Amino acid sequence: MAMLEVKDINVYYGLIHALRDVSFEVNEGEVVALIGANGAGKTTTLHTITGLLPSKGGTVTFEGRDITRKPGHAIVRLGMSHVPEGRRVFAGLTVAENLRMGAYTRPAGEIPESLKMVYERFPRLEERKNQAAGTLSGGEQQMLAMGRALMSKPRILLLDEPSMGLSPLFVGEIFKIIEDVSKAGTTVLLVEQNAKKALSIADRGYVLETGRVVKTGRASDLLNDDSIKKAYLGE
Amino acid sequence: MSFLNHLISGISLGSIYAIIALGYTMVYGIAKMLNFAHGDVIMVGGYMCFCATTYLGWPAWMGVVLAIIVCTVLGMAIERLAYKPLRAAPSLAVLITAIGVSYFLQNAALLIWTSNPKSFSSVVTGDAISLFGGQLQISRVTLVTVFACVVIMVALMLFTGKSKVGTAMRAVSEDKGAAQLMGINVNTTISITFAIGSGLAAIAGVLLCSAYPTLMPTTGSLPGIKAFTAAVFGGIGSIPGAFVGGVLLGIIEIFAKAYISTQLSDAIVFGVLIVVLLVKPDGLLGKHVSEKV
Amino acid sequence: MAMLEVTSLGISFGGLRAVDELSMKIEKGGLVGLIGPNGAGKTTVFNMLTGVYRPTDGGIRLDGQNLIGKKPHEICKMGVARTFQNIRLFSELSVLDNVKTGLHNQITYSFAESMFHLGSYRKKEKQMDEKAMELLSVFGLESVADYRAANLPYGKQRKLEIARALATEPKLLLLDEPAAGMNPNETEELMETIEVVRKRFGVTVLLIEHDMKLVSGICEYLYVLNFGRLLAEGTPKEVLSNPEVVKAYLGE
Amino acid sequence: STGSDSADSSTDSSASGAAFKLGGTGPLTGAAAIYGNACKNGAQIAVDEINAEGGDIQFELNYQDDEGDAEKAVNAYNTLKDWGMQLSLGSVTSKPCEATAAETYSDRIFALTPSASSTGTTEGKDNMFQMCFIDPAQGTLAADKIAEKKLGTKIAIIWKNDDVYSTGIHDKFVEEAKTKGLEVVSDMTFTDSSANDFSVQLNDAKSKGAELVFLPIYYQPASLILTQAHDMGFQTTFFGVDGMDGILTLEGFDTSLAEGLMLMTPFNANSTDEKTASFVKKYQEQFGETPNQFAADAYDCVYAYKQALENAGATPDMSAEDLCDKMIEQFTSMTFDGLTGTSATWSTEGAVTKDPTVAVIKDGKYVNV
Amino acid sequence: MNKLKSYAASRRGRDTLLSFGIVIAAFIIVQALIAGGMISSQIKGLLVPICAYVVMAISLNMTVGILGELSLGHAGFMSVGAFAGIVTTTCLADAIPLAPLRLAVAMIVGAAFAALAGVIVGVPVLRLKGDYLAIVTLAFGEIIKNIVNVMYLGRDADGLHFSLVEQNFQLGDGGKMIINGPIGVSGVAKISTFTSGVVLILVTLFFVLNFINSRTGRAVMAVRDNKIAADSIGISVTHYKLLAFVVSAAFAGMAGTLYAMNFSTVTAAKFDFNTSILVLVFVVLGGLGNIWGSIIAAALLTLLPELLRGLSNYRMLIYAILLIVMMLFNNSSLKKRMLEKRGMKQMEKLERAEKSGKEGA
Ligand SMILES: Nc1ncnc2c1ncn2[C@@H]1O[C@H](COP(=O)(O)OP(=O)(O)OP(=O)(O)O)[C@@H](O)[C@H]1O
Ligand SMILES: Nc1ncnc2c1ncn2[C@@H]1O[C@H](COP(=O)(O)OP(=O)(O)OP(=O)(O)O)[C@@H](O)[C@H]1O
Ligand SMILES: [Mg+2]
Ligand SMILES: [Mg+2]
Repeated sequence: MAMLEVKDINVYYGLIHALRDVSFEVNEGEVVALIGANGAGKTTTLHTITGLLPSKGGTVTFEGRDITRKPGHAIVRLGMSHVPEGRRVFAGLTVAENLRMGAYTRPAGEIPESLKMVYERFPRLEERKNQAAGTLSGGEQQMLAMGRALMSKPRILLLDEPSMGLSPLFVGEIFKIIEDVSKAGTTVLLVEQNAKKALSIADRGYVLETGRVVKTGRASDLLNDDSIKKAYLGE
Repeated sequence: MSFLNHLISGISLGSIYAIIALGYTMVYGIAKMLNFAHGDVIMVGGYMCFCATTYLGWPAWMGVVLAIIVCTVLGMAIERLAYKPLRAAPSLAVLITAIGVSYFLQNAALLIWTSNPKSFSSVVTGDAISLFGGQLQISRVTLVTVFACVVIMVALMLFTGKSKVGTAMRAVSEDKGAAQLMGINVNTTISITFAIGSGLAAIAGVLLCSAYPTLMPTTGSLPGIKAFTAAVFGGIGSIPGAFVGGVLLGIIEIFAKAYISTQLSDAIVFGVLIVVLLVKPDGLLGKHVSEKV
Repeated sequence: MAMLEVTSLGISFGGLRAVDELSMKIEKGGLVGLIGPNGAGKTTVFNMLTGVYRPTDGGIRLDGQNLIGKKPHEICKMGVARTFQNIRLFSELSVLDNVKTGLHNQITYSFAESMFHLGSYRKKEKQMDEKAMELLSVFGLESVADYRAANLPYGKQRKLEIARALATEPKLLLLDEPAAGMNPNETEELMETIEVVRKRFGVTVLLIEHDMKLVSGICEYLYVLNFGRLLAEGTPKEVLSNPEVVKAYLGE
Repeated sequence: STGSDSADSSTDSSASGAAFKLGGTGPLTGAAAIYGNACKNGAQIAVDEINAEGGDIQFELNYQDDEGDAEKAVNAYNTLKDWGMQLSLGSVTSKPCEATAAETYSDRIFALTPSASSTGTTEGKDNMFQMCFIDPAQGTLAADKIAEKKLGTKIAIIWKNDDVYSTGIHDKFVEEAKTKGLEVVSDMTFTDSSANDFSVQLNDAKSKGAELVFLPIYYQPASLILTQAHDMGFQTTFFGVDGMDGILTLEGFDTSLAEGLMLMTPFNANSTDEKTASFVKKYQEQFGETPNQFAADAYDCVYAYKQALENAGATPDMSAEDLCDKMIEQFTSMTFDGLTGTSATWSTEGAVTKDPTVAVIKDGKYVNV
Repeated sequence: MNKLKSYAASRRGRDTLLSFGIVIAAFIIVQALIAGGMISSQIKGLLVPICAYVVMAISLNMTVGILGELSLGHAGFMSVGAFAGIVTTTCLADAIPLAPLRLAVAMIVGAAFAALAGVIVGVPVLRLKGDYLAIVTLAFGEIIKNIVNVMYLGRDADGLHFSLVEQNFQLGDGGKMIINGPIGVSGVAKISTFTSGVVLILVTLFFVLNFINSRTGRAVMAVRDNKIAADSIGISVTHYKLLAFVVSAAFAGMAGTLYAMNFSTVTAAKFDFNTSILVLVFVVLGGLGNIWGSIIAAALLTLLPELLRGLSNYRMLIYAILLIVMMLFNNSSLKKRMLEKRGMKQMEKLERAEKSGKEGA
């Protein structure tokens, strides 16, 4: 059985029907990419999974448990971590405090080790550990958001455009980190505009169009799919 | 000597403002709402202690404990029933609801305890301390209040700064959605905030009524507004700011009356407040959060 | 004479030297890129150009006029408009009204006319509507003109911000990561749009971007910042093959 | 408690329809609720007594909440008008009463207020009468008594400068004090928003060597002043006005603090006078507390109405306007004995003349001076 | 494209029409009821205060809803308008015997003084943000109250006499104290009428709606939504903040004049924090930025405690509970769902209209 199973979810913003019967699944250990144009509903999907938005009908199952109506914090405690769109770092807290917040659900004893791990991956964060997160540059904040999510040692990681605003050097870096994390056993659901890169590290992919899943398949197949090439890969 | 006398009066009055302001600032700092019902929770605390000591004949400390328990429960109940459903609403909606709660508490108190004022017997007994052969008098309530203020202030600072729940509170105040993504139970955190704030209100109520011993259904509202002013003066959301703001406001009020004019003292106090805020737009100890562009 | 002249510009935040000794020149009609690693100080440069931050030292001149010490709205009136890295729309206003607000100093009528809806009110409002719709159509946003701006998806919000900035009829347009959050196709489209805009409205463009396809595709000249200092400058070809730039910024 | 019966309890008389409709407004909620409820309760007792007697004169009483606010008072008054009020008890506090007095004047409904004491209440209105002394009268009287009894020549005053009542008495007192050779050494105020701490005022009085502190204020802030004066060891004579009445019944108040306090009150709940004793007893039974001067004034108002109506031979079927003329005639000519003073008469301006008494508190009781 | 635009425009137009329509319809109905003798004195007495509060609510909505700044001292401007208006009418009693005209002049004077107060407060204070601004407006309201409380103003043959703190002038024969310190104002000639109140509402509506639907209004709303962005497109944040604040103060001043001229007596204490809060309640309950919501909320909430009189001692308690319940309902999912349903229908209608339009073409 799949680790995360999304079935027929429907989400409305007032009158706007943003997701229509969206279904997909993520198996343990996989990297699954969710791609689609602006406004396709990718962010909405992630928000619905982690309980920030309610779904009308449909179910979300995580490791066999129905989490559709569970409050967000309880879902996170099950081992899910979400790097939200727009980073959402705690602007008034320092970098180090932000990272500690990431490990909120974990025993205090394990925090120093995780901190070390994050600082190793993002040396810039260590340099700035006492700076208020709100004054970081856009890219630095993106690193912080990623680092914060890693602090919780999630079993599944939901990433909403993690490469946005990062320098080319760092985009490569981030995708390496995602691969590392995945190799270390974390399942990843990845939303990316950089579909080429995303599909190149993913096992499978889903394509969203105006709130519907329109295509799915192995990542390598999608990479070679003509219509996808045309629509999302810019070739 | 009269200067010192006034200073001491100012500190007595100010420490009362400060202790109320601490509760205000605590709730504001975390829940980002101006809880205008805070003053009325104070009033309830005063009545609880009064009933316990006068009607039930309990010793003062038990009265204080009862007040704290009742107010804590009351604060959490108010939060649960009146504020929680508005979590997603604009903050002004919560402000108005808080005003509704304030009206409610005042009028409920009026029905329960009638409009007749009660004279509160101080929970702090003992004669004032006199210095300089009786020329300077410091009442024990003042000493207890200042002491309580400092203890509470330090405890709150340690709690919000260092403890896990405390940091969670700060995260919640910054971004509820993101806090939830960290696994923080936002509702519980806010409940705890209200519990602490209301418990503080009970202590403030007992001390307020000990220092100025009359108790009416409207007892809490004006000190509440003054304390709110004090909290802003010191930098709202800042815990040491509430303390400093409260004490300074008390001193300014007394000095305005003593050295300028009792008739214009309200205008002077608020005038000073405005001038200070113009010079320091984030209050005396408020953190300047410049928005990164 | 260059249109924008920046001379040894610098700023510090506490102990942090965010930008140091930066000099740049941009000719009229140019399309110039500002690139560099995260935290290099690019956005900070924009903030100084638009008066949001006051530089600690150095000078900025636009067509010979000094910009230092001017307020952001004054600088805008002098012909500099910008977009923001973290989008800043008027979230409660409709998409159309966002652009009309951008026309604030372009099509004007007096306060009295506002209050009485007399005089040229109707005519001017109509002009504004037309102008705004025209700008929206450049970005393919005319179908969402009536939406609340906050309800647009990320990519459309970015476009709307550019449309709003253009409405102020700038001489110099500053774009902070315009392609962030867009997929390659949309980026392609954006590149075309920028070109169109440049021709049609005759603006000079300075943009920050991490998308190398966009940068090398449309920029005529590049400045590279690293730790607040100028690391390199030149045509995209030169710069992007500069080993130092590769090491600090591009990788591989 | 006072809350036991409803605010607009329209006490049905035995012979329903044959009763005079008597209405009044007062603060039944809010900060001034003590005064409103006292008046309402006092009037209620009088109405119940009169109705129980079963004489020709029967009343139906209706008290409406005005929250101590002029605007709300007019609303409350209009409610009473819709109800068919024939005779009015005005309002309890001064500013609201000034507002309703303007209405009763133009509607030609006679009004007798138990406690609204400002001059503005009656000024220019021929059908507005007061049961209490007007403020300036109290100011004059206080200065006269202090001089006459030689209570001290250096006077300090603490008054409330956002209150009509307090200001009215204060202004006249200062004027009169000059002519009586009293020296006001300290003249200080407070307002609603600074009604907790009186250390500055007391320190000033103390340092200027005041022999007497005049308190033209109500008893609730006065109790705080007495407590604080005690705490700072300031021993002097305090002299209050009729608003001071009630201080001894303040629940939980250490009455020893009020020892030696002098006040001008027309009403003494400790009085052994039979009428007073019976009133106090009834009040305590019904409302669980000792009545103050407000309650007594309201009680008197109802009896004064009874007397006037009897004298005039008025019947409940008369219109308010007819009653108004009759009442003006009666009140300007009759003499009334009540709980708050004997042989009370009224001037054509509506002000009452009755014996003021100065009492001093000894062993927790009023003793006439 | 044109359709969308016309849709937006027509919606805006409809809101405007709706606001005017409500007021005029209410006026006609009430007048008819009065003519038919079907309205109680209680309601009749409430008409002018309701009008004053409606204007207050509309004007505060400009500050809170349109400008987006929390003001807790709006009653201070009402106070300035009230006392300025009283002084004006008293002085002009002989010069302008026609009451409505005198009232109109008084309102203009009241508005001018309130606007002046708005400038005095606004210039330094509007630099502050959020809750700091709120506390300063609260402070300002208290200062005005305190100052009016110690203000003495009288008039005799020599003209106006004025002093603060102590009355240091003696009036000549036939002189009259207009503002007498804490005693306030007594014996005001009541010249406000329901009709004048409704006219004031209509005037206010006209200007405020015009303001919102103009370049100036858009600039103010832009400042509200994002100051930094507004600044970046050439809108002077302080200028537009101040403008909106002063306009709002001016209308509060007019409301103050209307209010004061309806009672024979006025004191400064009336215009305290509680009154400011009361008006804020109207605004928030009616919906921020929603003008006709303000109108309805102000009217309803002024009526409500009066209609609850039958509950006697429980009146204010019930009022408090109703207030809370209304706020909760206003933001509840229940209401949202109701609105959605309605919106859905409108949307469908629009779609259908569009479709048939296309087919027709
Ligand atoms: N708060 C909101 N209110 C109303 N509509 C919204 C809201 N947020 C998103 N939408 C709408 O829902 C749809 C899906 O948006 P979503 O943000 O999920 O897209 P996305 O795929 O993440 O796009 P992007 O790549 O631009 O981030 C869009 O049409 C958008 O306009
Ligand atoms: N207001 C501020 N206070 C303190 N530090 C600041 C402030 N603004 C910027 N900084 C720091 O200055 C440096 C430059 O920031 P800037 O935003 O200009 O970077 P950037 O080049 O735009 O990076 P990115 O590509 O990630 O957006 C960063 O390290 C940032 O932390
Ligand atoms: Mg998205
Ligand atoms: Mg940047």
